Amino acid sequence: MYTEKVMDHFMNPRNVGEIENADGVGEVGNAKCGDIMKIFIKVEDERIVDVKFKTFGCGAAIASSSVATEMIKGKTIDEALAITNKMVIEALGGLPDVKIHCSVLAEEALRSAIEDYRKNHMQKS
Amino acid sequence: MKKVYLDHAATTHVKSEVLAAMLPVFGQSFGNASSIHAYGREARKLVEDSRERVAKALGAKAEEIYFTSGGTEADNLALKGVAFANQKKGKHIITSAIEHHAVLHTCQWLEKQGFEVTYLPVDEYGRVRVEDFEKAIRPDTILASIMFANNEVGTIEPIEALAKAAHAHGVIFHTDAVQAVGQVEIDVEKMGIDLLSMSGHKIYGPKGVGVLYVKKGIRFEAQMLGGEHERRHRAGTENVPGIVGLATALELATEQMPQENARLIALRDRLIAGLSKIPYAKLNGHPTQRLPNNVNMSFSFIEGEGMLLSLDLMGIAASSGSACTSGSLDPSHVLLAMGLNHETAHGSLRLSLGSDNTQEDIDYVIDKLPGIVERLRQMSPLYTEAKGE
Amino acid sequence: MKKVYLDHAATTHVKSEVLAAMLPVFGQSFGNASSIHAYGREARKLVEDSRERVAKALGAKAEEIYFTSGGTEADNLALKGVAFANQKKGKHIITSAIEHHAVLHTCQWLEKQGFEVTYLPVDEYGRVRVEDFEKAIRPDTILASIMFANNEVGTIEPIEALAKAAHAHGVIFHTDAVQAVGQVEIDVEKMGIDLLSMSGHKIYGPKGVGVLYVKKGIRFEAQMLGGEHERRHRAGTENVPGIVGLATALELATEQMPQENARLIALRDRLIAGLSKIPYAKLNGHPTQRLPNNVNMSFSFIEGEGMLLSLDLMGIAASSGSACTSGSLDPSHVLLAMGLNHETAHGSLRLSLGSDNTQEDIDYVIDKLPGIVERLRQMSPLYTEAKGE
Ligand SMILES: Cc1ncc(COP(=O)(O)O)c(C=O)c1O
Ligand SMILES: Cc1ncc(COP(=O)(O)O)c(C=O)c1O
Ligand code: FES
Ligand code: FES
Repeated sequence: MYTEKVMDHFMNPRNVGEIENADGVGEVGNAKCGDIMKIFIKVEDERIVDVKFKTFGCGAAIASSSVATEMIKGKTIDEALAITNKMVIEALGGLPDVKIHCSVLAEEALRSAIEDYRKNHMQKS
Repeated sequence: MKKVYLDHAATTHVKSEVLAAMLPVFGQSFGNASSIHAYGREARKLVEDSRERVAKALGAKAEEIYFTSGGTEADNLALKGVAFANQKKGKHIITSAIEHHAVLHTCQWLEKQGFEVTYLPVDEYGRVRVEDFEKAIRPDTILASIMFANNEVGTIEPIEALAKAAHAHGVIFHTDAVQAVGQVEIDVEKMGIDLLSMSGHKIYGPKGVGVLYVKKGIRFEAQMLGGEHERRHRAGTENVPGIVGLATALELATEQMPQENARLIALRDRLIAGLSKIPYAKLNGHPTQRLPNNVNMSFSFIEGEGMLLSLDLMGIAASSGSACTSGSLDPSHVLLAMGLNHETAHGSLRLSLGSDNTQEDIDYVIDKLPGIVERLRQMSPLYTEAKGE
Repeated sequence: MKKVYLDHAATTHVKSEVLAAMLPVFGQSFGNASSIHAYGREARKLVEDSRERVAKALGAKAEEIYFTSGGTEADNLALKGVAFANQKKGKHIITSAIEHHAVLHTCQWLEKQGFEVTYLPVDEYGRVRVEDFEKAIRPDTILASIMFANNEVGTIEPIEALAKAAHAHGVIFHTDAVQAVGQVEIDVEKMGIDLLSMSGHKIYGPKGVGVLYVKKGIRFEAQMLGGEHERRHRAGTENVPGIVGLATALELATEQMPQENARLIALRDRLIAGLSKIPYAKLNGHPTQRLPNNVNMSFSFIEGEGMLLSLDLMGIAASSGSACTSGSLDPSHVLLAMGLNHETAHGSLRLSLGSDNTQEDIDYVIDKLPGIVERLRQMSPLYTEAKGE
């Protein structure tokens, strides 16, 4: 059902956890639907220097969060915004059709974290 | 790697005795039971002997047994067959909110055909209340269908009392006993059951064969149309090896039930006790009125699939929600009907035991699951919140 | 006693290669294909590989193959499924007078549901005339169902021409190919077939499993309701061993078809020639457009059952009329539609050859049948009259 990459990210997820005093926090989904994804980012000079996630969801959701955090770590905000769910799926070596929305969730959580960062950043500057 | 199959409610392997009975029917006694030559008569005899064996195990008469392609077809035939044959008397049907989709989706389809269906709620243990059932009966109620035991949480319904209430008002009573047969003693006559569905592959028999019992005198319309098989109530060349396999499996199960149930209940309760030590764990379903082989527990803050995948990597086969929908992500309609909230319903795990499980298997699961739950909780934002961090 | 099975159109034995492919699926790879654990994934792979093998043999795509419980269910699903899904476009259906009861009885049922059905006549050889077919098409015709080859007389219908005519008027074309598959080269795409039914047990595969091919884009409503199996078009736990068996049998049949057909045609024609020497004998069905394995002959003045019983006593298994109704005494609807009078129709005998038959078998029948016919004729008042005694 899942590719080896999905299983690897599910069993050995990268960047699990939370960031205290994160510059941006994104949360999408809801427990009713069985999925909540939370992404924390630390930003320096418009570059994402650290990222962590917590996810309540299926295997694909956990793997998507993991791979997405891996993909944006070290990237600039603009580069991170260019990441789509298709790229997440690609990085996982594919997802079953019924699991496409889990990768969408990862894209949305990412954007939501960046939006949150921008909002905080604007206020600060 | 150790392999522990704990998904017997989804399907079982075919026992070697059953396969041995089926084998000669593939290559040698392969005739069409409708043919009048020697090959045909041999096949006919196999079918009719099997019918008698099934009847005997259920407390029915041979002419009350109809072979189908499985539990799903038995349910479809029971509901559509009785509804259409009796619609002149009324168009109201009663069922429960926790039925298998084979019953629920058929009921929803019947609603589109102009029938009215009442879906009874259940209590926190998944039991239909007899009072609710009685209150739901109307003058135009023709049929009630309440499952014998639930496939997800293993709760056994008060079938005798429900059947009695139905009969007091002239309502025909069907029960989906796909999960109960082989684990609960059933005597359709004594219990007042008018129609009963069962399936081969849940009792160590083959897939692709099932039975609908219909009490003599109850009218129902054939749904599969064609030849005059099964006394004109189910067309299609008889699946002779499948039928022989089902009969053999049912006989075996009936024979072994007393000892096997005691063994399973001991294992089941050991498993429940062991897993209950995990924090925020909850047993779903009735503590005692439950199938000997069913364990269903919720572990808050995490989602079922993650548990399944992790268990699978350790060689343990389990299920979350019903087998038929474990590929989908809706939370179980059964757990929601029992009043669980969405999160808890999402974190449910079903472990269903069977003939091949040992105490060692159980202890292996008790050993492995706590770590899995903890690891997934560490990733879960809900857990962080709950702990007030 | 010598045993000669000549009823392969009724059912076939399961070939040893087929059984060998099925065996491990009963006891070891027994998972439920809907489960996500290793056992489930293994079962799923078996089902999907089988689907591809079936698709390949029929010239279809894997996602166009739906597994059912047999030919009867495939026919029911095709007709009811397409009729209900397309009834907004019209409610007229075309079929032929010589279809199998799985098609005919379903059509009669659809008539009760408000559909209109035209039953096309056939010529003396049992062929539907393309002109008749075209003339029957109306603006509200949504579906046509014409069998690929007839089960009683073996006549092969002009399927490509009929499908073409149907498509010229936007009519969906279904064919019951239960008898043709494995004996006639079929490419659904090239032939323009929209839906096709087949069955496992007619091609040395298992009973209780069949296939409905449905061209992508054709809408049809599920008839078996329940879980989300077969892309929501056919509920019920997949019969994995049966599905693997059907795929293996179909592959084998396709592979062996060129040589096996040549062999069967030689035996068939030898049998026809030998039996034609009996006085008042008549071949039913088309002389050349017929299945390689089908011999159907009428012997005037006598009734079929007497022949069957006499043959049976000599170890020869044959059939009179269609397999499904050989237990009944109505004269064959197929022979009547071909213009045979009642007496002649009653005196028909079907001998259907298969992989296990040898020239010796054929010669045995050619040797025995004349005496049987003569003995029965001596008892028949019709024979006395005919001879003008
Ligand atoms: C309670 C119940 N009813 C019906 C069914 C359907 O039976 P089958 O899989 O034989 O179609 C199942 C199992 O899937 C079941 O557990
Ligand atoms: C032409 C034809 N259609 C349909 C069927 C029904 O198939 P099954 O026996 O698999 O239900 C048969 C055989 O009985 C047949 O010969
Ligand atoms: S988390 Fe919603 S399906 Fe993957
Ligand atoms: S002769 Fe016996 S059935 Fe008519």
